Amino acid sequence: MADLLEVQGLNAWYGESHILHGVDMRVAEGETITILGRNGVGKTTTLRTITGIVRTRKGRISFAGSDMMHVPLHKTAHRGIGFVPEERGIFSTLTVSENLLLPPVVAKGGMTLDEIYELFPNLYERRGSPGTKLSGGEQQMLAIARILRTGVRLLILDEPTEGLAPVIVQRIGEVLQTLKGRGMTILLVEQNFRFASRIADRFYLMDHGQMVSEFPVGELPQRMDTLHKVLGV
Amino acid sequence: MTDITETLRTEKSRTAFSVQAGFLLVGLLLLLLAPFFFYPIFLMKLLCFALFACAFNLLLGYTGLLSFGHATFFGGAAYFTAYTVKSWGLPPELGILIGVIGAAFLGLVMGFFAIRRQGIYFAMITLALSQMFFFFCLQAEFTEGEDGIQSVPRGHLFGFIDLNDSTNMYYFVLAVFLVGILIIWRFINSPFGMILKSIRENESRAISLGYSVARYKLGAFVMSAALAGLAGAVKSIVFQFATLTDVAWQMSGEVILMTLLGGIGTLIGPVFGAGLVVALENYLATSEFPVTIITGIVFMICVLIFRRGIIGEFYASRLGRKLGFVYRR
Amino acid sequence: QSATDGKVKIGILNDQSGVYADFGGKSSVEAAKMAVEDFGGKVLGVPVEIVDADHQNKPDIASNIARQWYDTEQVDAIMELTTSSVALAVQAIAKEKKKIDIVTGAATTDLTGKACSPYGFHWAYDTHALAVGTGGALVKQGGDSWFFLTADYAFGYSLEQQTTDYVKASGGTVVGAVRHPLSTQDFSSFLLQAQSSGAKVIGLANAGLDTSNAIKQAAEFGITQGGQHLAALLFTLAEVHGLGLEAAQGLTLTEGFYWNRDDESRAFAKKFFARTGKMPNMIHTGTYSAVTQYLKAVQKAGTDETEAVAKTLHEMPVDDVFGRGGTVGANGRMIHDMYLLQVKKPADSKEPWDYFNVLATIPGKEAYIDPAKSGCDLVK
Amino acid sequence: MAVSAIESQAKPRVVLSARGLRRDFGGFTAVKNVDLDVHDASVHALIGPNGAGKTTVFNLLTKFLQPTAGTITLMGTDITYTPPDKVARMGLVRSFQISAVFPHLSVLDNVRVALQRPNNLSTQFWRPLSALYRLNERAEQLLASVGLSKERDHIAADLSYGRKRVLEIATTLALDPKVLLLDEPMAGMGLEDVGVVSAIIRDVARDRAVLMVEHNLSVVANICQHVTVLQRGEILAEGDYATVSQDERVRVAYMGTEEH
Amino acid sequence: MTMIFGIPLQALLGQLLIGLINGSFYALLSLGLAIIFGLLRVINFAHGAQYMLGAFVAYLLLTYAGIGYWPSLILAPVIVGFGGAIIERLFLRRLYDLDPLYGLLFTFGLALAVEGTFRYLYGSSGQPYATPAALAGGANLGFMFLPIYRGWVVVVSLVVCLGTWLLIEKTKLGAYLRAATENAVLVQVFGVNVPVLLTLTYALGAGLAAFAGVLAAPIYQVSPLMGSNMIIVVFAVVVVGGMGSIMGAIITGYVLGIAEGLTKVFYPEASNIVIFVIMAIVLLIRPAGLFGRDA
Ligand SMILES: Nc1ncnc2c1ncn2[C@@H]1O[C@H](COP(=O)(O)OP(=O)(O)OP(=O)(O)O)[C@@H](O)[C@H]1O
Ligand SMILES: Nc1ncnc2c1ncn2[C@@H]1O[C@H](COP(=O)(O)OP(=O)(O)OP(=O)(O)O)[C@@H](O)[C@H]1O
Ligand SMILES: CC(C)C[C@H](N)C(=O)O
Ligand SMILES: [Mg+2]
Ligand SMILES: [Mg+2]
Repeated sequence: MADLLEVQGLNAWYGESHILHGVDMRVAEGETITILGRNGVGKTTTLRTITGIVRTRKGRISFAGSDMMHVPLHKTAHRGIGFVPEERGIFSTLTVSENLLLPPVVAKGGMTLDEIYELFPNLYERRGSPGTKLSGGEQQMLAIARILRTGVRLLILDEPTEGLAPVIVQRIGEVLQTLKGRGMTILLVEQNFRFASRIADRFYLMDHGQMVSEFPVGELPQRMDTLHKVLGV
Repeated sequence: MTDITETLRTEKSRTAFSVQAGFLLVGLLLLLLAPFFFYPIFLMKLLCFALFACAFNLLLGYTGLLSFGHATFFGGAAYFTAYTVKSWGLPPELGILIGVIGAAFLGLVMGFFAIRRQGIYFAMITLALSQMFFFFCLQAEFTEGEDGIQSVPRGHLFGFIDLNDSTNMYYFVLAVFLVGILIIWRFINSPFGMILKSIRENESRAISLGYSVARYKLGAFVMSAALAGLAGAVKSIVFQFATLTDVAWQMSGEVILMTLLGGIGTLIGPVFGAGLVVALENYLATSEFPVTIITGIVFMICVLIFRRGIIGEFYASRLGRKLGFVYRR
Repeated sequence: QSATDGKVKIGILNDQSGVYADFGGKSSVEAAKMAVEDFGGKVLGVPVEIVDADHQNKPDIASNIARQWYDTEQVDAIMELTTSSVALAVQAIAKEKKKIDIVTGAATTDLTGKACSPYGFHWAYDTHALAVGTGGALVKQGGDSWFFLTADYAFGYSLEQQTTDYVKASGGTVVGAVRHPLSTQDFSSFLLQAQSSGAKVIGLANAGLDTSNAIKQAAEFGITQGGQHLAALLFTLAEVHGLGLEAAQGLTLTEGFYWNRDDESRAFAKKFFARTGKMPNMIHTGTYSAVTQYLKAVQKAGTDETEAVAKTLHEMPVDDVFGRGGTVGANGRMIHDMYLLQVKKPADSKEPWDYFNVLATIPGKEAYIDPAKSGCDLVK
Repeated sequence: MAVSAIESQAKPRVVLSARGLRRDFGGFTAVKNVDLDVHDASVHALIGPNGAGKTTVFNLLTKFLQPTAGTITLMGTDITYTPPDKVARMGLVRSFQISAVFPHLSVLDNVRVALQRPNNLSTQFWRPLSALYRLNERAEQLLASVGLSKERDHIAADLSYGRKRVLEIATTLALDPKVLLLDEPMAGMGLEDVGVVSAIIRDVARDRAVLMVEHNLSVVANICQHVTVLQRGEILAEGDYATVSQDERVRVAYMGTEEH
Repeated sequence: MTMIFGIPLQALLGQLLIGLINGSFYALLSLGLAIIFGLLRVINFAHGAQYMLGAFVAYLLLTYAGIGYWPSLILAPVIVGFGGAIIERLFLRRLYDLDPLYGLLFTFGLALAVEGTFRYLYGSSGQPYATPAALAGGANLGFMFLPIYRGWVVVVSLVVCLGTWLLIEKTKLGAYLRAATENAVLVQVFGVNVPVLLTLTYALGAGLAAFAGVLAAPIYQVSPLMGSNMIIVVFAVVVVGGMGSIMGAIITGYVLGIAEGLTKVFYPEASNIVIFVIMAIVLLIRPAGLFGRDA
C-alpha cells in the first residue's frame, strides 16, 4: 500500500520549548493509526504539527507524495487533510448548521448534508441552536461531522472520546468504522486504547516527543504489560 | 528587564560594576555641568519630562500596566501646584508637595477603577478617565480654561533660595530629578518591587500565594502617579504655568513614546527617550513641520522593529552584554 | 548709537494652523516683512530680521517660544500674539524680561488693564471696541435681549462681559449664556439652547472658525428664520471671505481697518494681495503698522534698548495706513478710529473682496476705554 | 484571627468541605452537585477523565472562580464569597495544572517571593532587597527538601518541566499551608521526579490535608487515602482506592473496560 | 410651553434628537472598532484618523475631481478601506503574535502621523463641505427645526449598522468572521484564508469609520483633528458596551449618544463627561461591560 502520509525526523517547538524530537511515522492509504502515550508526551503536538498549526518545526512531512512543510495553513485542508481538535473547536456563535457548513468542500467523496444528518440524527434536530448549547457528545459528533462533508482523504482526530459517555463513545466508534469502510484514512490520538483497539490497524507509542515503538493491532495483547507501565494506567 | 541596579545587587562581575558606576558618574557630572553649555530652561524641561517618563515606566516596565492617562497626574499636579502657589501664596516646596499629594490622590481614584480590567482595557479606561479629567479642567473655574494658570511666581525655596535665578532653579530641578530616580530605583529593588515583578511574571500564581494583586498594582499605580505629579509640579514652577496641554491625552501618548523609545523596563531608558523627544520638539517647535508626524512615525518604527528601545537595544547588544548589562523582558 | 546686540529682530508669534489661522497666520508674517521692506530693510545701520512661529493657540507653547526668543535668540520684540490666552502669557514673560511686545491679534482689554506692562502694547482692536461697535449697533436696532455663546477663555469672558455691560446700560437684558471650548465643531446643542431662550439677539462671543461654524449651523437650524438675530461680535474680512457672502450677508461687524476705505488703504491692500493672495483685515494691517511704528521708535530712540524704545512708543503719535491719527495711552493701548461695517448682499458686491458697507466710523475715544479708567496700575 | 481561634479548639477532621458546588459557563454546566470533604492529615485524590471538571473544582475551591451555587467551608469558616488571595492567606494554597513558576526569577527568588508575605516583607518599598536575605536560610531549606539546592541560582525558565513542578511545590510549601491543592503535580515528570514528589506529598500530608488531581493511578493507589471520581462535572464514586477502582461505573467511565 | 422637570419640551426633544445624531456616529465608529477588535485583537486607535480621512477624501474628491457627495459616500470608504488593507498587510500583521498593546501603540502612532500630515497640509482649522443639495434645508417638526441632513444621518447610520449586523450574522462571510473571532487557527485549518479575512476585516472597519467621516463632513468642518476628539469618547462607549457583541456596540453607541443629549438639557456642565461617568459606573457594576463577555 502506498503511504498517504509520511513523517520523518519531525521536530517542533512552542516558543523556546522543544516538544517533538524527531518523530518518524507513516500512514498508508486506507489505514487507521492510533498514537498512544502518556499526558504531555507530545501527541497533540504531533497532530498539530502535521496539520501545520505548529509552524516552528523542522523535518519532513509529505502527504500524497507532495511536501507539506511549505504549504500555508489554509491550504492544507484543500490538500485533503481534515482535523478534529482535542477541544473540538465548536464555534459558539455559530449554529449547528453554520458549524457544519463552515469548512469548504475540497474534493468529491465527501458526505452530503443529508447523509450526515442521517448518520447523526440528533444533530439534525438541533441544527438551529448555537454550537455550545450541545452536550459534549453532540459537540464531538458535530466536530467529526463537520469534516466529513469536505471529502478529505486523511482524517486526524485528537482524543475523540475524551470525557464522553460510553454510549457516545460507542456511537463514535461506529461512525469511524463506517468511514473506514469507505476507505478513509484515519490518524487518531487516543488514551482509551480499548476503544482504539477496536478500530485501529496499527499503533504508535509515543514518549518524550518521539515514537518509541510501533506495532499492529494483533500484537496488542502481548504488549499489554509494557503499555500499562508506560502509560501509567 | 534587569539593569544597572540589579547587577549591582548580584555582583556577578566586578568589572561590570565598575563600568556601570563609571557611566553613572559621568552622567552625573554631565548633568552638573550642563547649564554652562545649554539653555537652562531647555535642560529643566528635559529633566521634568525625564522624571515623568521614569515614573511612567515604573508602571509599564515594572508592573506591566500600560496607562494611557498619565497626563492626568502630570498636568493635574501642575494645576494644583500652580494654583496653590499663585492664589494661596504658598512657597514652592509646599506647592510641589500639594501637587504630588493631589496627583497621588488622582492616581488612587483612577487606579481604583482601572485596575479592574487588564491589558488593552486598562489602557482604554485610563485614557477615558484622563479625558474626563481633561474636561473637568476645561470647565473648572480654578484652571482658568484655555488661558491656563499663568504667571505662577517661582518664589523662594525654603524661604531663601531665589528660584527666579535660573541656575538655582536648575539645580533644584536636578535635585528633584535625582531624588525621584532614587525613589524609583529603591522602589523597584525593594521587597515590594519583588512582589510587583512576580505579579507581572505570573499573576494567578501570585494570587495563589496570597497576594492581593489588585492592591499591589494600585500601590504601584499611586506611586507612579505621585512621581509623575512631582515632575508636573516642578514643571509648573519652572515654566510658571499650568495649562490644558499638560492634561491632554496627547501628553499621555508622548510619555509612552519617550518610554518606548528609551527602553521599557530599563531604569534610565526613559531619560534618554525623554531627552530625544524633548530635543526633537524643541528643534521643530519653530519650524512649520508638525512634530506629531515625526512622533507618529517614530512610534510606528519603535513598535515594529525597535521594541526594546535605545537603551534596551544597547543592553541587549554584544557591547552592552560585555559591559555587564542585562536586558530581559 | 546702535542696536545693543548688533541686530534688530522681531518675532511674529501667531496661530498659523488652527482656528485663528485666517485672522493673521502666515499672511501676517508677510505683512511684517512688507513693513520692514517699506522701512528700508535696516534700522540704525543694522538689518532688521523677522522670525515667526506657530503657537497653535496654546499659551504654554507660546511661552516656551517667547522665552527662547528673548533669552537665546536676541529677539527684541514679539508681535501679533493671536488669541488672548497667548497674549497674556507672553506679555507676562516680556514684562518680567523687560522686553517689548505688541499685540495685534488678541482682543482682551486685560492686556492694557490689570495685566498691562510698561513694555506691552495693544494695537489693532479690543473687546471693548467690539462691544461698543457691534453690540452698540444691534442694541440701537432694537436688540434688547441677548443670549451669549462664549468661547471659554479670557477673550470670550471679556467680550461677553463688555457687551453685557453695554446692553444693560442701554436698558436691555441678558437672558443666558453658554460657554464652549475653543475650536468647537458642533454648535447645534448650544444653538438649541439659545433658540429656546427666546432672546432676540444671539451674541457670538467667540472668533474665527468657531464663529463661522456657529453662523453656518444657525442657518441649518433655521435660527434666523425664527426671527432671532445673530451678532458676530468679532468677525473680520477673512472670515467673511471664508464663509461666503451668501451666508454672511447682513452681518454687522466692527473692524479697525477696511481695505476699500480710501486710496491709501487700497494701495496697501493691492501690494499685500500681490504677496498673499488675500486682502488684509485689521490684524494683518495692524501687524504691518506695529512693525513700522516699532522701527520708527527704534530709529528715533537711537537704540533698541527696551526702556528707551518703550518710552518713545508711548510718546510718538501713530500715522500710517492703519492707525491714522492714533495715540498710545500710558497703559499701552493704541487708540484709533474703528469702523462699523455691514456685509453686503452678494448682488451688491462689485468686485472680489468687495464685502462691506461702512455704516459708521467710531471715534477712538469712544471705542476704547479711557486709559485712566482701564485699571492699569501704570496710569496714575 | 478566626483561623487560630479555630485551631486552638479541637482540630476538626474535615478541614475543607464543599456542598452542592455548581458552576455554569454560559449554558454549559462544568460542575454540578459536588459535595466534597477533605480531611486533615490525608491525601485525597480527585480523578476523572479529561474535561470532567477537576480543574474547575480546584478553581472553585480556591475561589479563582465563583461558584454558581453551593457553599465552601475552610476550617469552619465559610469562604464562599472570600476572594482568592484571602483564601490563600487563610491557608488554602494551590498549584496549577500548567506549571506556575515565576519564569524570570531565580529559583531562590521564586521561593523567597512566597516567604515574603508570611514574614511581612511584601509591602516595604523603602527597604533594599538585602532585607530579604534573612529569608535565604528558610528558602534554602525548602529547596534542599525537594532536591533543588544545586539549581538555586538558575533562572526558573531554564529548568526542565519536571523540575519546574518541583519548584512549584517548594514554593507552595513555603507558605506552610493547612490545605494543599495540587493539580496534576506529576504530569509530564520523569520517573525519578515522580518518586521524589510522591515522597514529598506523603511527607507533607502528615500534618496537612492534600487534595490532588492525578491521572497516574499507581501514584493514586500508593499515596492517596481517599479518592473521588468526577465525571461530566458530577461525582461518580467516592471512597478509598480499592473500593473505587472496583466500582463498575468507574471502570466504564474512566479506566475503561473491555466492553462498553 | 409644555414643561418636563422644568425644561421646555421643545428643548428636551431637540437635545434628544441631537443626542441621537451624535449617537449615530458613536454607533458607526464603535461598530467598526468592535469588528476589528473581535478578529484582530487590535484596538484600532487609528479609527479616528480613518474617520477623518473619510471626510477628507470626500473633500478632496470634490475639490480636485469634482466628485460630489453621493459618489463619495461609496468611494471614500472604499479608498480608506483600501488604505487600511495595505496598512494591515504591511504592518499590523507583524504584531498579531505580540501583546495586543503593541497594536494599540502602533495604530496610535499611525493616527498621529496621519493627523499630523493633514494638519501640515491643510491646517487644523478645517475645510467646509457643503450639504448635498438634495438634503439641504430643514423640516419644522413643531418642537424643533430639524435640518434634513441630520435626519438623513440618523436614518442612514441605522441602515448601515443593521446592514453590517446582518452581514455578520446572516452570511457565509459573516460566519467565517465570527468563527475566526473565536478560533482563527481552526478556521484556517478548515481552509479559510484567514490572513485575507483579517485584511478584509480591517478594511471593513476602516471603511465604516470613513463612511461615518463622509456623513460628518457636511455637519462639521472637514478638519484633521475631528477624529482624535471623537475616538476617545468612542473608546469609552466601547468600554461601556463591552467587546462582546456587534449588536452591543451599536446599541451602546445610540444609547450613550442620547444620554449625552439628555445631560445637555439637565446639567449641561457635565455633558462632556457624562459618558465617562457612565463608564466608571458600569466598570464598578459590570467590569466586562454591558454586553461584554469576560475575557
Ligand atoms: N501552546 C503551548 N505552549 C507551550 N507549551 C505547550 C503548549 N501546548 C503544549 N505544550 C507542552 O508541550 C508538551 C506536549 O503537549 P501535548 O499537548 O502535545 O501533549 P499530549 O501528549 O497531547 O498530552 P494530552 O494527553 O494531555 O493531550 C507538554 O509538556 C505541554 O505542556
Ligand atoms: N473558563 C471556562 N469557560 C468555559 N468552559 C470552561 C472554562 N473552564 C473550563 N471549562 C469547561 O469545563 C469542563 C471541565 O474543565 P476542567 O478544566 O475542569 O477539566 P479537567 O477535569 O481538569 O480536565 P483535564 O484532565 O483535561 O485537565 C471542560 O469541558 C471545559 O471545556
Ligand atoms: C484671533 C482672535 C481673534 C482671537 C481673539 N481675538 C482673542 O483675543 O482671543
Ligand atoms: Mg493532547
Ligand atoms: Mg484539569
